[in-house]
Amino acid sequence: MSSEGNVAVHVHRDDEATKLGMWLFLFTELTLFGGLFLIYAVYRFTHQADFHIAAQNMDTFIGALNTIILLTSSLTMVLSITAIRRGSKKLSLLFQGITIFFGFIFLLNKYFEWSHEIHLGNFPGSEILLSKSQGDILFFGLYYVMTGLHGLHVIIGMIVIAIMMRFTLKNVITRNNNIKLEVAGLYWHLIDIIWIFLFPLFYLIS
Amino acid sequence: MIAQATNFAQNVDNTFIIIVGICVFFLVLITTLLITFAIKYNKKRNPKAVNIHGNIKLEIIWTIIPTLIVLYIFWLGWSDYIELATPPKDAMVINATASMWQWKFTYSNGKQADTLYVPVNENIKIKLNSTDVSHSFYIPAFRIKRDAMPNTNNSTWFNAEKLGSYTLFCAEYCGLNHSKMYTEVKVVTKDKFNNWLNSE
Amino acid sequence: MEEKEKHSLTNHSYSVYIIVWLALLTFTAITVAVAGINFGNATIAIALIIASIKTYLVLTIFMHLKIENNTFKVFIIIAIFFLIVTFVLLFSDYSNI
Amino acid sequence: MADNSIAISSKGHESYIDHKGKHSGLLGWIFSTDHKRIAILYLVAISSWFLIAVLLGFLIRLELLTPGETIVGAQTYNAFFTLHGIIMVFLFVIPAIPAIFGNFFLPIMLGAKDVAFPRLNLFSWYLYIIGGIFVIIAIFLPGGAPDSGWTFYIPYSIRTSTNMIFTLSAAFILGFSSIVTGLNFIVTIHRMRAPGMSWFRMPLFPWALYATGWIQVLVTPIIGITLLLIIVERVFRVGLFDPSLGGDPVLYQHLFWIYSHPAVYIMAVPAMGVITEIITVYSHKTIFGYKAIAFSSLAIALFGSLVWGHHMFSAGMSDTANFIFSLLTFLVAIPSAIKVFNWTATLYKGSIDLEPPMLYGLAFIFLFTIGGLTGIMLGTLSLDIHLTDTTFVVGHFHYVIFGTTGFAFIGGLYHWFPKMFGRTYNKKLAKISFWILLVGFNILYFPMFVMGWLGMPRRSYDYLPEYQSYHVISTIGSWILILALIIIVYTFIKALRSGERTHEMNYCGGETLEWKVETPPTHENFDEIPVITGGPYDYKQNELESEVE
Repeated sequence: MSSEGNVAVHVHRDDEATKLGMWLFLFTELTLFGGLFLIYAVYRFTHQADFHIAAQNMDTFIGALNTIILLTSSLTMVLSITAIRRGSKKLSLLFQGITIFFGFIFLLNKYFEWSHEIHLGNFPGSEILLSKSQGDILFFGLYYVMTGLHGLHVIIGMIVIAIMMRFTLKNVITRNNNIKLEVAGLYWHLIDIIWIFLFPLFYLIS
Repeated sequence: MIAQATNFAQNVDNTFIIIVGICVFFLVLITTLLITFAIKYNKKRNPKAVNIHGNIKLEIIWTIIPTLIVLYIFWLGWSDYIELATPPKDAMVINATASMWQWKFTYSNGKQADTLYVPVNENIKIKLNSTDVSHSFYIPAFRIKRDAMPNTNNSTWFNAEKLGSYTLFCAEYCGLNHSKMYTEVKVVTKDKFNNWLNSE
Repeated sequence: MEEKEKHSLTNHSYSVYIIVWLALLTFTAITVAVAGINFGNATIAIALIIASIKTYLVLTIFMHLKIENNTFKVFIIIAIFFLIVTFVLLFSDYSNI
Repeated sequence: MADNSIAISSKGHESYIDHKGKHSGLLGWIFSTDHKRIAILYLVAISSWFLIAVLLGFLIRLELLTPGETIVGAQTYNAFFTLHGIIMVFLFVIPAIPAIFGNFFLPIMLGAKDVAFPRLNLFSWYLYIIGGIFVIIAIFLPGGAPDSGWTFYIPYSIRTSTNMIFTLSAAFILGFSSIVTGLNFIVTIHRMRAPGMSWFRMPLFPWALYATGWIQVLVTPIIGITLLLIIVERVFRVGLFDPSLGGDPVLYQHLFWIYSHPAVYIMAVPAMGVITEIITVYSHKTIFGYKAIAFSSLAIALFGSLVWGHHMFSAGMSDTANFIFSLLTFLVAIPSAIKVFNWTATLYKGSIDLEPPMLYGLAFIFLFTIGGLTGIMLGTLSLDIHLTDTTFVVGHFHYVIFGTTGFAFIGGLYHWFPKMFGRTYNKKLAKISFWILLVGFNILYFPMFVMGWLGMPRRSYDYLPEYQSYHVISTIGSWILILALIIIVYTFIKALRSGERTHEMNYCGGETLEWKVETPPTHENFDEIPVITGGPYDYKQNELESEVE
């Protein structure tokens, strides 16, 4: 590692440093969600039966659909990087656009899902929820917080990719200088990874 | 000096004395070395420093010795603690309920009191509960402390060996009158206790 | 071997990513299918193992970890190790051994 | 570093203070991405908060002079100690050394022109300022200043009607600022070391910052999410921790301490780094056991992240957890002990110059030893049951935090002040104030150990008369300490305004790279990036002279 450290001094642009910085940032996201997963794990352990019952409210189909949507968006994200590296700016832009579109569809699904639950009265502070068991209250508390925070990240990711599209258009991101798109991609994939864990924990335990 | 009203308190104090002894030894050692070196190798007396990069043997010694000492201390603490953590089966149970900012003790026959009356030389188990925020049941003379929280089942136990009256604090900050949330433990003879328990 | 892979990835073939994507979809299908079968306590473990495999694929291929140098790999190991140890220590309080 | 032939600086260049950038005047500072200017920005902001928190501490002690009401009521007192804790922890101790000395000297010590992400660096200062503004809002908003204690324990922090949301947001934002600094330093250390500077040719202060950076990056988000959840819980009544909704208050404590215990090492490890530099420079000899000190920083960071449970021995954890956390706690004592022994051994056969920074260095070792040894008592399960939540703990962490970070901060400031500002300070005044500070410090905090052993609960507005004599001694100590701090502040302000100008590059005989750049450093530190050919503490002249002998 030490020998590589020296390159930085001479090259003005240090892609390696940018990537390291991004990865460290991803770790902060990882432990941010990690805290929530810790809470989830403990409550699931102490309220097993309640969690099973509460999870029956979740629609596995929508969950699985959203998983597929996010996985596919991850694919288009990485393809956009490949495209720009191959030199086809238009294709890269197309893939970035599709990624944002999938993000949007994901959120739309999420919106319908949330409204459905809220319609059923399973929302924080509602009398219906408060009359249920403690495990139910905790399950839905975690459900809203975790998917909500995740959704927030999807929105941020979409904004980031939109900025990347602009950069691509303006030739800030080019065939030989695409580190910005690359780290934006890392962020998008992390969102995907978090969903990969959220999906079984909320939809598949009933 | 603080009262030792239980057998457990004596164990804790013995451990404390041993650890204080070890700590004072190291503190005196380090301080003496610091002062001696600062004087002996002062710039005026010793204008030329000698580079010493390290000494593996010394490094190993001062890694291993502290390791052994701290493991010993750990064991002292653990063996006392495990005694405190396992209340005897035959212990008499008293429920202690904490709320902002007072203690309430409920006995098996339903009698309630603000002051904790306990018979001498008897195993007492205190079941802790709170109606609002976190509190902590703390009797310095018994060297015991346990948090009282809503929605949790904490308990502690003791066997008071000396008659008398001791302070019982709330040790966990609980708001405006936290500092006023103290009462007394009255250790009385068995007869007196029974009279009190069955009075009214 | 690794040099070759690096070459193929930096040479920007689309096919590797599409294959991985298909694999990810397959694992999703498996995890949904398996969830219907009752394995008792093992259900959650199976789901988490599948999720971990999917994560591994995303990390190594989509996030290009496979062709990064060791610093990145050490970094990830540190972060994941930290998270796992935290889980274990926290559960020392909740599982009554 | 040993290679002095490299022309690192050429006289006559304008310093970073006089450097003309895009903006001039104040804007040239608050929009500057120069790591040194950012360090000065932090210095101003952090010192101001420090003085505010000191004032609060002074008022707390004054209130405790007599039982019952002395100067303020209980609610005000509770707000005082809450704010004292929040400001000291989040706005002073955690950022102090990394953000000021780390920012200023890390790139220079590595032979770099700046940190890896200069704009991010400035951004983190703005986050710090915004966090500070949130604290101010929380104090003055109508709901009343926060009174939950800096630990925000559930359920009290959900029930209290005071301005918790702003307070929690402040801590959240400040945590983010700390993460950004840590992230920046890790990447800087990986990528920006000068040619030839292998990991083991890196000075020990960067080593300490590296270990700290990892703790900051990995654990800070956990407190971030935890505090965010309290906000969510307060605003939306989401059931997460609140026992009335089925939550587990002990789980909150776990999550809180998963961050807040390692936070102690975010505070202490950089301070140890500063002290290591001071000890070797003023002994004029190489550090004893370079690798042992470097690795012990990493070991402290590692073990320190695994011992949070020792704050909760009386909270009702399982016996298994108590066993594990107590055992791990003792393991942290080992690398700490190694450091103390190595520092002491460095003094041996040195040529010790008792300049003000060195006095702080020696006092640091003494105070840290007391703090560490009382920490051993608190790690001992049976003793902790008795001592936790008493003033013993208060005494312990003031020895550990004020005695290390506080002393390293003041000592480091004396050490590097002429380098940073190109002005000298009054050494006599610095020495006098040091001794007053040391005496005041011990009179202030030592009685807390005795009181704590006798059962005096902490965070108590009122107390039983039997504890009064100790409180009186402690309060008198606080007056002495305040006197020393006033002299110290006066010394620095006087030095800034009318201290003698100096351009001496190496006024204390140090060997690391900051002593090979101009005083004060130029805008980009180095005209030409140095090539490193030896260890950081080679002190060649010692070896040459001993050969002549």
